[in-house]
Amino acid sequence: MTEREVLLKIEDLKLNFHTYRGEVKALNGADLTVYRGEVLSLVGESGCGKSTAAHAILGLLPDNAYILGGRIIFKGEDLLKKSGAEIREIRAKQIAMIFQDPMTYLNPVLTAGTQLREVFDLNEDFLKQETILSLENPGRKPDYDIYLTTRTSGETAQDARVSKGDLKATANRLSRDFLTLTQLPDPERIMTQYPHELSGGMRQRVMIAMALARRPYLLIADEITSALDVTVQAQILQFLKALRDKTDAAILFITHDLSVAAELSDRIAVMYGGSVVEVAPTAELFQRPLHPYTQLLQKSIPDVRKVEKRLDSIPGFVPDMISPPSGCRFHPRCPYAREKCHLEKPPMIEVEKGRFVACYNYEVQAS
Amino acid sequence: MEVEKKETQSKETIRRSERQAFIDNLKFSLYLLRKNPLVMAGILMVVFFVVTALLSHVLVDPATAGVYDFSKNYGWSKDAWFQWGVQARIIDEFHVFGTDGWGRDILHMMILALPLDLSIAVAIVSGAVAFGVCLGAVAGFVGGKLDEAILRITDIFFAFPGLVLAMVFAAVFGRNMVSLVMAVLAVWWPVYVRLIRGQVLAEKERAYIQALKAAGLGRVRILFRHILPNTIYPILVQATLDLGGVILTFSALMFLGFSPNPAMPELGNLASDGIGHFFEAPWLIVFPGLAILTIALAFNLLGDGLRDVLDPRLRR
Amino acid sequence: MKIYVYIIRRLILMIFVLFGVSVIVFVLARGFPSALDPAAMYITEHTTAEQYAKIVEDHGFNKPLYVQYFYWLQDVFGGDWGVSKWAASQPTYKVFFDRFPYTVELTVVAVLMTVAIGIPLGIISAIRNNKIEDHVSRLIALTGYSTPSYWMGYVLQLIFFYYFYMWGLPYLPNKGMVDEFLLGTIPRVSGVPILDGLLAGNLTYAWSALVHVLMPAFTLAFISLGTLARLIRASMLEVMRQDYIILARSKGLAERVVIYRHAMKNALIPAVTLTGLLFAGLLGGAMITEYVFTWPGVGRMSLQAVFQGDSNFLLLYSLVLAAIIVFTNLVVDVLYAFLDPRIKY
Amino acid sequence: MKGAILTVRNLKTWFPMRGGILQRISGYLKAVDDVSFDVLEGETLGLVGESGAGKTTVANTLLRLVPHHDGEAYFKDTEIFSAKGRDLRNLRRSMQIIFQDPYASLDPRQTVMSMLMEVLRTHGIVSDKSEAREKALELLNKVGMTDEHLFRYPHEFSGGQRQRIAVARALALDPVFMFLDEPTSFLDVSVQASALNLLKDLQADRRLTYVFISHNLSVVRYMSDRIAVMYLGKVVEIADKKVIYVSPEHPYTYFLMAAIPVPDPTYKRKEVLLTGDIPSPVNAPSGCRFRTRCPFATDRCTREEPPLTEIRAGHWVACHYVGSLDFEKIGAGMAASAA
Repeated sequence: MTEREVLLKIEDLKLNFHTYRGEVKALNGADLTVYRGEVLSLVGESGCGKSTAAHAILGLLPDNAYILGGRIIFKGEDLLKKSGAEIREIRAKQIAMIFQDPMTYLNPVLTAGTQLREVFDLNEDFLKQETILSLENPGRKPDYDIYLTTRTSGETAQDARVSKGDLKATANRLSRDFLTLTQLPDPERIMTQYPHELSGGMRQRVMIAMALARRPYLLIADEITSALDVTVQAQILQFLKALRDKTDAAILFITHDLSVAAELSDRIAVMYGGSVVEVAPTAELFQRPLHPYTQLLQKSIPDVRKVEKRLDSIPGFVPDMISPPSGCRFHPRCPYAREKCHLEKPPMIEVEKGRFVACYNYEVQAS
Repeated sequence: MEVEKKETQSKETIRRSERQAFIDNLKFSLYLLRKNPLVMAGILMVVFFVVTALLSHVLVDPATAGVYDFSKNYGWSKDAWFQWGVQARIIDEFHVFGTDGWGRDILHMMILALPLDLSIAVAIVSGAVAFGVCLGAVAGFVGGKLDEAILRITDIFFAFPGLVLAMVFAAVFGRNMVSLVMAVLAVWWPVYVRLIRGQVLAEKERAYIQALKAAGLGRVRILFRHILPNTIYPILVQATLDLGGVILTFSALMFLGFSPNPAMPELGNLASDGIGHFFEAPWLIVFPGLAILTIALAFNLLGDGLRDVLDPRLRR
Repeated sequence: MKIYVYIIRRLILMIFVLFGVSVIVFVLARGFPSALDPAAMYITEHTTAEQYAKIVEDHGFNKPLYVQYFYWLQDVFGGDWGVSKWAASQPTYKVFFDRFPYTVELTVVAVLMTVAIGIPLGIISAIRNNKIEDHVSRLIALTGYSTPSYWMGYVLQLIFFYYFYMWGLPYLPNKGMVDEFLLGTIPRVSGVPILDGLLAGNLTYAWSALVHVLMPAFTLAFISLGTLARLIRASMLEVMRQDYIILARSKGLAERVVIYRHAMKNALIPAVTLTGLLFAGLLGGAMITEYVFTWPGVGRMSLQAVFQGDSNFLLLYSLVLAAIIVFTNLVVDVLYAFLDPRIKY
Repeated sequence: MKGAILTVRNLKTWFPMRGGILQRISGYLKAVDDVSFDVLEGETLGLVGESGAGKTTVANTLLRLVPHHDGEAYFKDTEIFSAKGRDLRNLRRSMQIIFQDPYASLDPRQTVMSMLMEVLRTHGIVSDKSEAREKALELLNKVGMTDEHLFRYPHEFSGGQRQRIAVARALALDPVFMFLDEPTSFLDVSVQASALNLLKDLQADRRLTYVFISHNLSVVRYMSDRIAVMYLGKVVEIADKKVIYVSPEHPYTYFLMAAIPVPDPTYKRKEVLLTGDIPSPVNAPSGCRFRTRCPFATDRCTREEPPLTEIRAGHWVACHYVGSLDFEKIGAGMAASAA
């Protein structure tokens, strides 16, 4: 595997939430690397901090969240050091996020069209460039390849005077194009409809269109299929697989469902108790999981093909993040837990090329 | 021996855990109260007024309120009282809040008025709550035609403009304490019918009620043992706010001249004495009015704070 | 198709409510002759016993209540709302509607003040949640909510009329709806002083009417702006917690745009409903303010009517105001549907 | 069917929609429309379908939590909808339900002890306090919890623990039949496995009969013996679990099975996709309700509603063209267009 360009690197991110019950230690040193153009799945159960980490990247954390340490390097710069305006610039053009429940993430009193067009207001250069192109040759078919390739840094906004009316018309046209891109029938009508008039699948596609319209370098999908029915989920997954090959943007796919991750991702990172415990290419993770938690997790997932096998459940309960276990947070539930696991949090080490694991005795049970 | 120890031990842990749950709840509520300074102010003011009301007969000799001789028919004008020839309506070092039309010290009268006003407020609110709980719970739980009927009746009472119903009620049934309390109660109960009906309707759909129905529990038992206890918080908040509201309404009735006895130490009645000569003796209205304002403010601050503390979203 | 069905249904319910109001007031006003003698409106000091008996006979005051009610209904539909002795025995209908526009003017100006002060107060305390501005605006709101309107009225008069006059400052009048010397100088079109002044192009009249209404209107507004501010604060906080606000921020929109384009629209919808209810509530509540400011509105007259035992006026007053209250609720609910696309009838 | 503990015939649960000035009934939302099935004693019948299929409504109607519109249902020769007095009480004792949301299925103001005590005392299973406490402890141990949980309030438990308490409360009445309405969809995978195993062990230990409702087909496959697939208020296919996953007959079941994600990256899923969205149950399509999304639909499907017929022993399908559907062709066609 050639040494690919690193797009995003989260280093030792520590984060707490102030709640009336006490300090929720949501992240205690999360490490994650996303390469350019890859699909990385972030898998973990509720409360493991996967969604918190994603929100931290874009600074969308609630006001009772406090970052204690660590860095989020995006294209060489630490996002945590950026000013409000800089972060907004990155949200508008560089990193786009799609959320889980389409029912609550679209504004109920604004039409889908208004909420989609809004994205172009912040992408003046792309809008202006498209306007000029469409003015020069009116009959032009929408060029989906350009839409999906992330902008090269060289694309500067030409300074040609373009009227407000043209910009507005282009914004409308682009909105329709991106809705067609996400396989939505009759985009014209959908633009005029309110969110409650659309089905779950359609609303999710509108949100995906909003994200793609910004031609981001990194697309963060936070459990976008969990709130959908099985057949609609399959439609969205197939669209994402097709998207993966057409765009050079990286996708950080967050889910609690290992099966969905298996189908879609190049690499999978498993999180538990606020930190990443294992990262591996998808196929290898399933054939030879190294971390005890990943092993037990795979055994407790019902597989529709194997009928009789009794599911193994992981003993104990999901850790209480207010007073989490010391050292490696999985040790109370881990069958191989040793003295050392109680004391210190195991560091993330690269056991083989591209395979990382944070566990002291992975050799013991691997051999 | 060993079994006993385990038995007492588990009994002990059981009692502890029950206490622990209660303490945990209390600790959390106090945490929220501390966070909001206005609520602390509200609590202190309410405590101050209640204590003063309880001690009012100790602080001020009730006889000084004077007796209004019903035998003499003074008719309606207030001037008939002046034959007492007592120095009236002056402010000096003895009477820091000034004296009223009958030369009585206004501060003393206000202290005497406190127990009356507070007890009337509590009586009216508890009456409205009781009435509202019965009608509202039945309407919400039974539904159908009965619900429709009760709703329409409350609509009628809600359509009445301001105090007119209470005034007509008081005018017709005469100016005695019972009819005045009934007058305000007649205007106040619909608020609770709607509030409780809404709460019951919402709670009725919750999964744990369906589960109890499926377990064969009786409808009445479910209503009184499960639905109503879970709707106590919003009723508590509304009742605290209404204590202030009722005092305002009741004293307004008194101010407009519905008090059974012009000399009665009631805050609204004291203020009404100053209507004719406001600019010469403004303290007649200003101080009793200020007292009403602070009492109502105390209850409103407390109620407002309770709403935040008892907000189910925060509790979970 | 749906919307007018809903409106018709609500109008039918409205008739039922008005019927209920009329029955209750009728029973109270006519059912207890010892306390409130319906015949009192038609007798003078020197009517003899037989004349009194004849009046009772003619008007059927001795008949069972429900019969009296039908007679009353017949009269009302015939436009005869009876006579009010204490107002020079003029027909109650004329007595009421001569002065009704003054109350409307007072209430409308009060509602405008409530909205103008209440909404910004609510928004500020929501945006600056749990900081100084929030606590200050909450204190103002709660104080307004707990202030006796008569106390507020007198205190304002004391300061802006009495002391200002004493200190030679420009003072606000505390009586009547326009200066005495201007009374009757302009044609009465709508009956609302400010409006008539403007229509007649007489600016001094309109100005004097406006100046007169300021203090009473603020007294009324001060009580209800607290409620409005608190509701706006609660609904703003609720909306700011919604997920679609997070999505708006994730688009890179500036916080200002997020608040005005996304949060504001959702947060102000409940304010529309409350403003409607406040208007209805103020109509009734104006009684005390009119009494304190000797404002010549129907509220003050209803007070006199109660003391004079004039059931005719009380019936008319309750029914007209109840109709307005119920109608405002209907208008507000219909408006709600236009603002919030999710609601369909 | 022989040995059936619950038989349901032409069950209809229609919610009236009122319109017009006098609020007359202007139409019906046919959440459950003419559903018939049997549940054999001791088995687990899986009830599967997507949102709006009416799975939960079937359970609520049979438990009389929701009024039924038409049809009958017999539970061990007692007609459910006309049962009164003693019969109804027995029905309430023998049929129980576990709800989906563990946070909403327990009264927040009651300790576990008072919850169990209340149910035990209502049905007179227990005479005095000490016997009640003993029985409560026994129930808690049966669901894997200890006596220190007895006097705790629901908000002190995790989702998994709350579901166990709900099961304990249902077991208190010593039922023989239980509806499980998506009992584990709120739980994490690791906790879900232990909850499912608990339910399986209880079934074996007390010879319980389950109807397991879920939209997660892998979980249903693990728990059930037979599976009934529902679409928009109708049952479209019932079959043994080994048959229905491998060779489904009804087109909808075929697409449903193809859409199940599998925890194995090497597994090549059939490039078969059901397009479009579930229509609204208010004005459901005429004839076969799946025709608007079915690639094999003909105008006969529009005119005539296919009855649920037994094409093989224990295998029921509701489709006019059973057996003559070439799913492979569809698979290939879709793969081509999707590329």
